[in-house]
Order: sequence, then structure tokens, then C-alpha cells
Amino acid sequence: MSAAFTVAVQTARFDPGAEMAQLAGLPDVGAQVCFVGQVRDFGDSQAVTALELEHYPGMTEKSLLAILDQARARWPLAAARVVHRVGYLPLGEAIVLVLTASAHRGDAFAACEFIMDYLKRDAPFWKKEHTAAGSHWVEAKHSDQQAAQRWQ
Amino acid sequence: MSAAFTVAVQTARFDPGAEMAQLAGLPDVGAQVCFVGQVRDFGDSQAVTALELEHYPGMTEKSLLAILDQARARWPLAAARVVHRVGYLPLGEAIVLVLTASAHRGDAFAACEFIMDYLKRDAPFWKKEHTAAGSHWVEAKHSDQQAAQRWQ
Amino acid sequence: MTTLNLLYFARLRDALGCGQETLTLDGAATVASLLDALRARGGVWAEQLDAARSFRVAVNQTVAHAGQALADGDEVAIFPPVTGG
Amino acid sequence: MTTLNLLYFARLRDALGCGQETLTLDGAATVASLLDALRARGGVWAEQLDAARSFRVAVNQTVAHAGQALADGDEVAIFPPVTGG
Repeated sequence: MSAAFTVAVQTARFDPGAEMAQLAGLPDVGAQVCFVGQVRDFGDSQAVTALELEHYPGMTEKSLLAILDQARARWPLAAARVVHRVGYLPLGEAIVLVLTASAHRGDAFAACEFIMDYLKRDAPFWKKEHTAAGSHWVEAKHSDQQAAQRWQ
Repeated sequence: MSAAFTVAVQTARFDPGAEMAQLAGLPDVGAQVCFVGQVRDFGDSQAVTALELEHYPGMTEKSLLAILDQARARWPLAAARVVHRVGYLPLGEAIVLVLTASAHRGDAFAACEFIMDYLKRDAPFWKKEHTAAGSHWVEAKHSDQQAAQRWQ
Repeated sequence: MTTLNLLYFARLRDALGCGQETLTLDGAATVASLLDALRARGGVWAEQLDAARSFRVAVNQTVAHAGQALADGDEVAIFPPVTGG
Repeated sequence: MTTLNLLYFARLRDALGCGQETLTLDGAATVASLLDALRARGGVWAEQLDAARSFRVAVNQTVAHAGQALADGDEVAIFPPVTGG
């Protein structure tokens, strides 16, 4: 059922409730875990007012699907989905959704966190932070490299 | 901001999207993790058609709030919420929602899984499984005891 | 005299055929002496509350140990291991 | 002759002042020989693509290592470490 493993890159908002509702009917699913990342007021800078997300069209989708494949190889998943927004995203806006569904909660939790950690390390998105003082590209974080490494 | 740490026990359905949307505006929140447990077709029995959830009114809420307090003492959380349904829940229905919000994703993931593991061990709910062959009370699982123990 | 409000839940309530009762014990009481008094009823009471069986006791909605003292008016709940979520 | 479609993203595109270009190299090419050819332009090219700098190369939308051979028509993207999510 590979139709249950999908990714989307879009400027439009997503609806976490609607995404989760789509998986509510699967009879062998006992657990869903949904991660949502949103624009917060601090990052490399303080007082961030917005982010701008750029991506590499084509490679982004390939990269996200490859991450879902890695997750499926590790945990018994009934479904998984990634939605990542691009473009201009003001403070408080949702950026990314990662949703996993499995028979057991432990697998759903682990796979969701794994997908998010690998996305941060491998998927070709770049963030620019906007503040009152100007804008600049966000630097890659060592902590994100470490987060992905602990799954190896 | 202890108003951001709430629990509810109810027969009515809950709306994960609406629950998550309530936390979307918090400026220092970068990550939300939402767990939803739902009725699946196998448990102690195969071909489960429904669950019946009983609880201990009063103690349930106290117990859930105590678990949220333990989570807050371990991780920097901006908000956390548990909604647990009781009564008759057919196959596919959502049973429980655990939602956490934090500046960083690692804390939101860990706290959400911790709350769920402690809920399974400590909160006074009991499940009865219905199948075509009859109904019976679900036995407590050793795996749930172990899941809670690994946080100690 | 210690008058207690006793509650039973789930499998245990079904097995005992009782969801709630009021019980008065002579003199000072503990969780352990309450359980002894209930087991002394024999039959399903002795069987279900046997020390080898798995059940929990909460006093005033907090899980309690066997040595815990009981006060007049306490709410004491006896129930199987929990299975929510 | 190896004609490549080159793409630059984010901070690197801003610094190089270029988002896309077509480049033809003489004879066989690898990721390493492409990078040498770009550095040979001097200025920001030499500076931004210095081996000590942190950047990645993808060939046909898959991350590549320095020794990877390039074929005529390949899409080669050069970009900073990713920061999505």
C-alpha cells in the first residue's frame, strides 16, 4: 500500500486534523503520531518575525520519499506522510508536518522522530530568518547532525 | 501559565486539528507533537469490533494532571494536554490524544511519549474488548510496564 | 470506628458483583486490615483479593501501600491493573 | 565534451550572484574537476567553493561525492548544508 506513503511540498497551509483523519479508518492502526514544526520567535537571531523557505524542486520530493522508505525499512508502518511548506512564513505559521501510523505507539513515535531528524539533515530546504534588523540565511546546526546520527 | 496544562475525560469525540490549532499562536513554540491512540482490530483478541472504556472519575483527572506535572519537571514545555474518551468506542474510533508543545522538537517528542507511557501504567482506565464471540476485560501488559520503566 | 466508602472497578467489580459499598471497621484501620476484613468474607472476596492476585488500592484517589492508615470517611478504591490509552 | 546544467541555492546562490547556468567542460568530468573549473574563475567562486567551506553537491538530485563521474546533460546542484523543518 505505497499510496499510504506520500509527501507534499507546497506554499499553502496544511490541516493536521484532516491529515490525521485520513488515517483514522485503517483497522490495524492503533497509534498515530503527528509532528508539526512552526515558526518561533528565536532561531539564529532573537525576535524573528518571519521565515522564508527555499527548496530544490524535484530533489526535495525524492529526498523526502527516500526518508520514508528508510523509516518503513526500520519500523512496521501502515502509513507515513510529510508536508513541508515553502515561501514566506510569518511567526506562528506551521512549517512542516510529519505523520506516522502504526499498530503500536512505540513504532509510530520512533518513526516520526526519525523522519524529522533525517529531513533536517538531508532534505534540500533552506531557511532565511527575517528580523526588524534585516534578514540572513540560517546556519546548519551541529545538534541536527547529532540528532540524525543517533539512529545509525 | 498552568492554564496551558489541561486534561479532559469525555465520551465525545475530540478534534486533533482543533487541539493543535490552539497552540499554533504561542510565539516561543517551535514544535508540537500529537499522539492519537485509536481502536484497532486486534488486542488481547483478534477481530475486535469495539472497546468499552471505564474509568475512576476524579482520580483519573488527578492522575493525568500529576503525569503532566512530572513531564513539566523533566522537559521545558510550553503546553501539554491529554484528552481521554470513555464509554463504547467502535473500531477505528480515537481513544486518547496527548499533545505537547515546546521550543525544540526533541523535548516535545520525549514528553509526549513519556506522558503516554505513564498514562498506560498509572491512569485508572480499563478496557473491555468486544468481539463476535463476546466481551472480556483486557489484561495489563508487561510491555506497558517496561515502557514506563525506561524513563526512570 | 472507621467508616469507609469502598469502590470497585472493571473486572474486579464484575467478579465481586459490587461497585460501591460503605463499610465500618472497628478501631484503627490500614489498607492491609481492610483487605483482611474483605477476604474474611470468603468466596469471591477471598479469591479475588488473594495476595497473589494483581490489584491496586487507592485511598482518596491516590495509589496507596498496604501499611497506609485509613481515616474515617476515606474513599478507598480497589481495582485491577489499569489498561487505558 | 560534457555539458552540465548547474544550479545554485540559498546563501550560495546569493553569494555567487547566480542561480543557474549551463557549463561545458572539455573531455571527461567529475564532481572534483567541475569544482576546480568553477574555482578557477577566482573571486567569489574561489572563495565560496574553497574546500574548507561547507557545501554539498547533488548530481541528478542525489547527493554526490567528489570522485563521481559526470555525464553529458547531468544536472549538478551546489548548495549550503540544508536547514529545513
